[in-house]
Amino acid sequence: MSQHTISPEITFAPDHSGGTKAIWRTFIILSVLTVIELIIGLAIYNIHKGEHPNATLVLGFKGMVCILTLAKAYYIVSVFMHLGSEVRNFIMTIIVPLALFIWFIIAFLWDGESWKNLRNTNGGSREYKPATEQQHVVPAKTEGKKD
Amino acid sequence: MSSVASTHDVVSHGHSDAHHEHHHHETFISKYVFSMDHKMIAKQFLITGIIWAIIGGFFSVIFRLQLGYPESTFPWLEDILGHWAKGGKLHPEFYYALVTMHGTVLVFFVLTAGLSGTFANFLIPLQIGARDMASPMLNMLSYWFFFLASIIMVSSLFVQTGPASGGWTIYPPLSALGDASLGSKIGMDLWLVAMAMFIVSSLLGGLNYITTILNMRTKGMSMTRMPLTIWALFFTAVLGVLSFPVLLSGAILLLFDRNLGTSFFLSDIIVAGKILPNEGGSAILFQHLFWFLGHPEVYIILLPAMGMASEILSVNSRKPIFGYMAMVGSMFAITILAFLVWAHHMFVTGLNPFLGSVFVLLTLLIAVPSAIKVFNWLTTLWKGNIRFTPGMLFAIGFVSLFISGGLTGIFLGNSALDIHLHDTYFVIAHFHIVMGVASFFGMFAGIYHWYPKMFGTYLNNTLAYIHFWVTIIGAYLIFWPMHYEGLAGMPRRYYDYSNWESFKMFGGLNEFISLVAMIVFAVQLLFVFNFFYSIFKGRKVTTKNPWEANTLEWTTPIRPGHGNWPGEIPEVHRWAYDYAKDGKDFIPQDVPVGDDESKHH
Amino acid sequence: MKDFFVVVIAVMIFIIIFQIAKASEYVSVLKGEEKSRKQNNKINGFMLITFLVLGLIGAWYCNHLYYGKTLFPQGSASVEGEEIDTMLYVTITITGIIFVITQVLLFWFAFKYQEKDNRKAFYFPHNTKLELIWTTIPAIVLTVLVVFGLKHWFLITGDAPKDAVVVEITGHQFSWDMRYPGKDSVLGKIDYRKYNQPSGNSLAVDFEDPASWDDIHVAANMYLPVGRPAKFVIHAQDVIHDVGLPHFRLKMDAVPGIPTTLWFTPKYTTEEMKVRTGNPNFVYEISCDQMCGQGHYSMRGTITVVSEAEYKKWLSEQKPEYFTLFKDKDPDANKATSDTTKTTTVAANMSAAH
Amino acid sequence: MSTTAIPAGTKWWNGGRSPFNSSYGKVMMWYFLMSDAFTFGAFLISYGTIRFSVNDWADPNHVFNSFPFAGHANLPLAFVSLMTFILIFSSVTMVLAVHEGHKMNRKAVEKYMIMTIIGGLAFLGCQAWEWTHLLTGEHVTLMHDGTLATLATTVKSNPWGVAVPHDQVLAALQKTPHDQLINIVNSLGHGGAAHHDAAAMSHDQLISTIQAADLHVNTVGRPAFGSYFFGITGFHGFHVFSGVIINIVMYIKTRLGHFDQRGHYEMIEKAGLYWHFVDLVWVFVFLCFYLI
Repeated sequence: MSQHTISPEITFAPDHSGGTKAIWRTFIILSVLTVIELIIGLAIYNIHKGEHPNATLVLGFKGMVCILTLAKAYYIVSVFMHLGSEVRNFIMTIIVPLALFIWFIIAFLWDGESWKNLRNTNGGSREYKPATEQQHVVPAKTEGKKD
Repeated sequence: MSSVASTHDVVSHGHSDAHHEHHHHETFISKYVFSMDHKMIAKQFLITGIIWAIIGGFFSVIFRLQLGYPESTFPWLEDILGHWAKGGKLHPEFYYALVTMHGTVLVFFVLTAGLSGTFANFLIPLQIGARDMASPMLNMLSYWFFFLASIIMVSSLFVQTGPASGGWTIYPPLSALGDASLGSKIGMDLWLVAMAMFIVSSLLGGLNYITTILNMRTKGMSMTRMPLTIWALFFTAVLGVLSFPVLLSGAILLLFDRNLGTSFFLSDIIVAGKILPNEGGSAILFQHLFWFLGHPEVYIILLPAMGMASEILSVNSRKPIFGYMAMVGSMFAITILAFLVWAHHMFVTGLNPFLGSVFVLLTLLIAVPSAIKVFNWLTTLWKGNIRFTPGMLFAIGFVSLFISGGLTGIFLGNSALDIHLHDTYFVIAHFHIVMGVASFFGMFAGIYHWYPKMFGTYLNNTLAYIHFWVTIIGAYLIFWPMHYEGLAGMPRRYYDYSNWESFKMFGGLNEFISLVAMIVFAVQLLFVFNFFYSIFKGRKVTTKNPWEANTLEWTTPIRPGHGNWPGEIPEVHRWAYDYAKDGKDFIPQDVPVGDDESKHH
Repeated sequence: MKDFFVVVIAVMIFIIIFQIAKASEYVSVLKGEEKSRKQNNKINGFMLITFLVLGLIGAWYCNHLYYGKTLFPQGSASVEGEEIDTMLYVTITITGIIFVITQVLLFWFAFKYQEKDNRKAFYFPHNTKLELIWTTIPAIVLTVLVVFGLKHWFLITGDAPKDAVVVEITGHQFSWDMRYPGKDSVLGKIDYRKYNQPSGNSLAVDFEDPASWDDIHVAANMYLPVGRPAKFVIHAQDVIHDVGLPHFRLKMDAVPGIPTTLWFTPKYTTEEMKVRTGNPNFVYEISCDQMCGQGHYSMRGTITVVSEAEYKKWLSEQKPEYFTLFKDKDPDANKATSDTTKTTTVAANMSAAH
Repeated sequence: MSTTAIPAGTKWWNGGRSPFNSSYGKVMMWYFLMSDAFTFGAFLISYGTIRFSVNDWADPNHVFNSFPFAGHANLPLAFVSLMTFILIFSSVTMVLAVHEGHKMNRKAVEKYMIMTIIGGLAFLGCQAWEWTHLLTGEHVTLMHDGTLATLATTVKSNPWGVAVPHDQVLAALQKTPHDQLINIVNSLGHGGAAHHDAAAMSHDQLISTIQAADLHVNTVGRPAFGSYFFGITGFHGFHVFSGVIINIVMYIKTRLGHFDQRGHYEMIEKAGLYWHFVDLVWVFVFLCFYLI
């Protein structure tokens, strides 16, 4: 395996002996995850079509999609990008900075949510929902659009 | 021994063939212009940075004239500024353009590119024992993207409607609406494009610095043996690589809002009597994006100065730096925290109070590693045998300014106090001292210390001492009284205070500050003169290691060629701070550990 | 001509300094590097300690000159601001002590341990105990500051008391407009698409909202009663502005599309402040604290704090904007109805119009 | 996952070798992708923040429910799923190319690179169709002034607000000016002979034609929706495009035997990293715009 040492910085050749089996297996996993995501997506669509959309259920489904997406990301990074077979330290230098995203996301969305509250209450002075909000009715089954 | 050395010779230089080629046929272009030698690129960054510093400093002199003498006219201003200073009176629009460009130029072009661009390029390969950067090609591109950014930014000064004038933070909607301000017309587009180029430059540089430090260290140079300068530059590069992209996103979105009619940052706007169709965006979102970069940017500016000050303090105290691991650890903590605290710049934007309180906690946490660093520097001086070289003086000045400016950060990080002090002169005083002047002091310390290595000559000492003393006294005279203006609630970025009952009593003080600012600026010109004069006429360096320092750069020839070491790269056997150990004044890093040596590190 | 002389003199000073510097370099070469280094050391060591002493005196002198000009001798003009002043004093005291100690140590060490022939530097690479001490102490001090800070932060960013006077303040390039909710204490809706519809509707009030019919629009100067909490609802029309209230120790951005708020309780009337500050021209000023374009520096609003009675009187003299824009709806102009039935009549008129 | 035994006593951080056992180029590529992840992250987080800050947002199931050549069939998510599979599959061919590269198998590398390039181009084609569909497809919308008008999905306009009840649509029809009615009638389906002469129809005729069509109308949505959709998918598309260019260059270099001369196919590996990253970003774009 080491007949093609890439550069002298490398002391042993990384292992690439694994056949294409892992690749195809990952492909199948990714496909299955995507199909599940689609099913959930359609489920959300159908909930929205119902008379009284159940907000908690939708939220739960959306949470599931997020987790599935992270799983997909894990397989792409770990198998397709071979990060899984790198040296542990290297993996950590990639993963740890990505942890910054946690606070990045929380803080941004949190503030976004609070802008909504400010808008809806005119800075806490009164209920100030825009007209469109009051008429939040069920979307129609066929669309009012023609190409 | 020799076999080891020869393998790592190749190791530390993944492209050794390229380097040998370069030695043989170097033309003027390949040696001085499109050079791939990290030392030449460092000098290019430095000289471009110095030119920018003169420009940025000169801007401040002009707008300080307006602030100091709001009633007077200066006919010569019309000669240089044309319609922006009709009758010698600065136009408010151009006043704001100058303020904006002063900030942009000094923060990005001088203290980011000019500071870490110079010293990361110069010191990383030399101090870790590498022949060059990991990718000299990208390194060269990094400079030329910076150059391109400079050209675009300069060109924005000459457009009819003037350069960007919305403050260096370019908050939309002001910066997004051409109708809201003249500077938000074409000048703003040029600003954004220039910054995009600049971000590419800093990215190319940063990736190179990180990879070089990780992959190219010479044999024996473990991470914990690296000089603190390298650690600082490493963290700086990490900050840059992870935070600049977020500014890039913000800049791209802003460009779209300006030119394609999108609604990223715009909603519910009536400008110049027109109702804009944009809806759903948020102006504050840009501030989040901006400060996600903007806060790490503060440390991008400050960390290299910290690193160099640590190194220079240790060398000239003839003592090891106190608490090496604590220093590294606190820089690491600062790096992490820098990413978590951005919204403390936004306490008065209607930020969610609970979110704000988390930001207060995280922000004030930064004070702990900063305090550790200060105490460690003080202890490094304690019981030393101190030589006051110009570099050392600037390093001491850096510590003094860092203390002064850092302590006022405790006021501003505490949200309840920030409400009162936000956007007043208190803020100006705070960040000018802690990240403006202090970083400049770090930069000057670095220049004075490594100038002999860069050019093979010394700077003139007398001029250097004059430079130091006028600058530190001037800096305190300028910025110390500003705290009082801030405590009186005097807002920043005002063209004229004379119509305000609450602020007009500071007219005399403003005049005094302007006067000192001009003197300090003149003395910087003295330094610039010293810098260029000494390249050609300075006293020649006659010894390899003039400061008797331990680090590897002083083991190269006085004027190292491309490749740094003519023979093998020295192997490292110890950390960089064996000063005063076992009765020896200093023990360079490439000296093997003797049997009788006491154990430490 | 004067400028020219200034330049000539500056250049001459430059040349003289440069000649001196060059000469001194020759001298030092003649003297030998070692000797000149020692001489420089002595001079700079002395300079450093002098700088410390003069600097501390200078800091005191600066305080002497300018403390009187800050807002602290007159005290906070709002009840909530008093605590901010206390916090400031506490923070200044703590940081001041640290400042003096560290600066004195820095320059004293530098002076004391300057290079001497018989001195050997002390090999002292680290000391865990010492490092732990100066990690813990700042952490504790900061915790105390944070706790006080957050307590106050939650007070002023929290909900305003129920009896607060609500005033809407709208920033646009380059002035402020105020709107009072009128008798019903509810502000009419704002819809930016309604700007200048009907003509003169500069605040883009949605007059289809009945709550807007008694709203009072005043420009540039705001009246507030003393001793009663005041809550601002802050809007901006074009770019980000900032309602800066230095005397009340408050400020808040005005952001287009996102209403923000602040509240405080004025403690002194404008007349009382004239006496307290000894300035007969005293006025509470609203400064725009967020860069908003070329007229940023002139975006000035004022607040007149008066007694509750005066405030009521002033308010009753103001005419709702609705009546100035829809003249036909104005009962005063029509002389049709009495004050008490005004609102209902207006409502009837409106529904009839629809 | 690593199966190779790391030599005992390896002092990774002692200098003289890469602590990650990787060439500088690969390390640099990884860190570049990290920084690019922050660019995309910032975009997507901005999008999320804006969505959190408003009361209503376009429902992806309604916006993206068409398929080429499928007429007006309501097929939510179908087309975007196809795009997702194209990209995943091109990732597989890419990783196979890298795999063959390790074995120095030039012919196989060429084959898989071609397949990857085709996958990339197919994805770009799909995106072009989708954009065109949104930019040209006009929908009847209740405007802010209470009239009805036709709007396309662009960065400036958004016909995907909340649904309007039938009686409000009828009321709005009465307020709608004549020329807007003509536009609406013209937009009602293609062909229908009755609509050919909309311009000639009287006001009442127009209204009754529209009533007969039993329109389902939304209010005007937030322009920010289109801004983010086109902005982010455009930026992703730009990455795909540059990825295709890089892959083409790599293909040519493979064909010319550059990597055989160099003795390793690391460039293919680096291009592969970039390509997978593009796929990775799509996974998140897919999540943010189409699923939630």
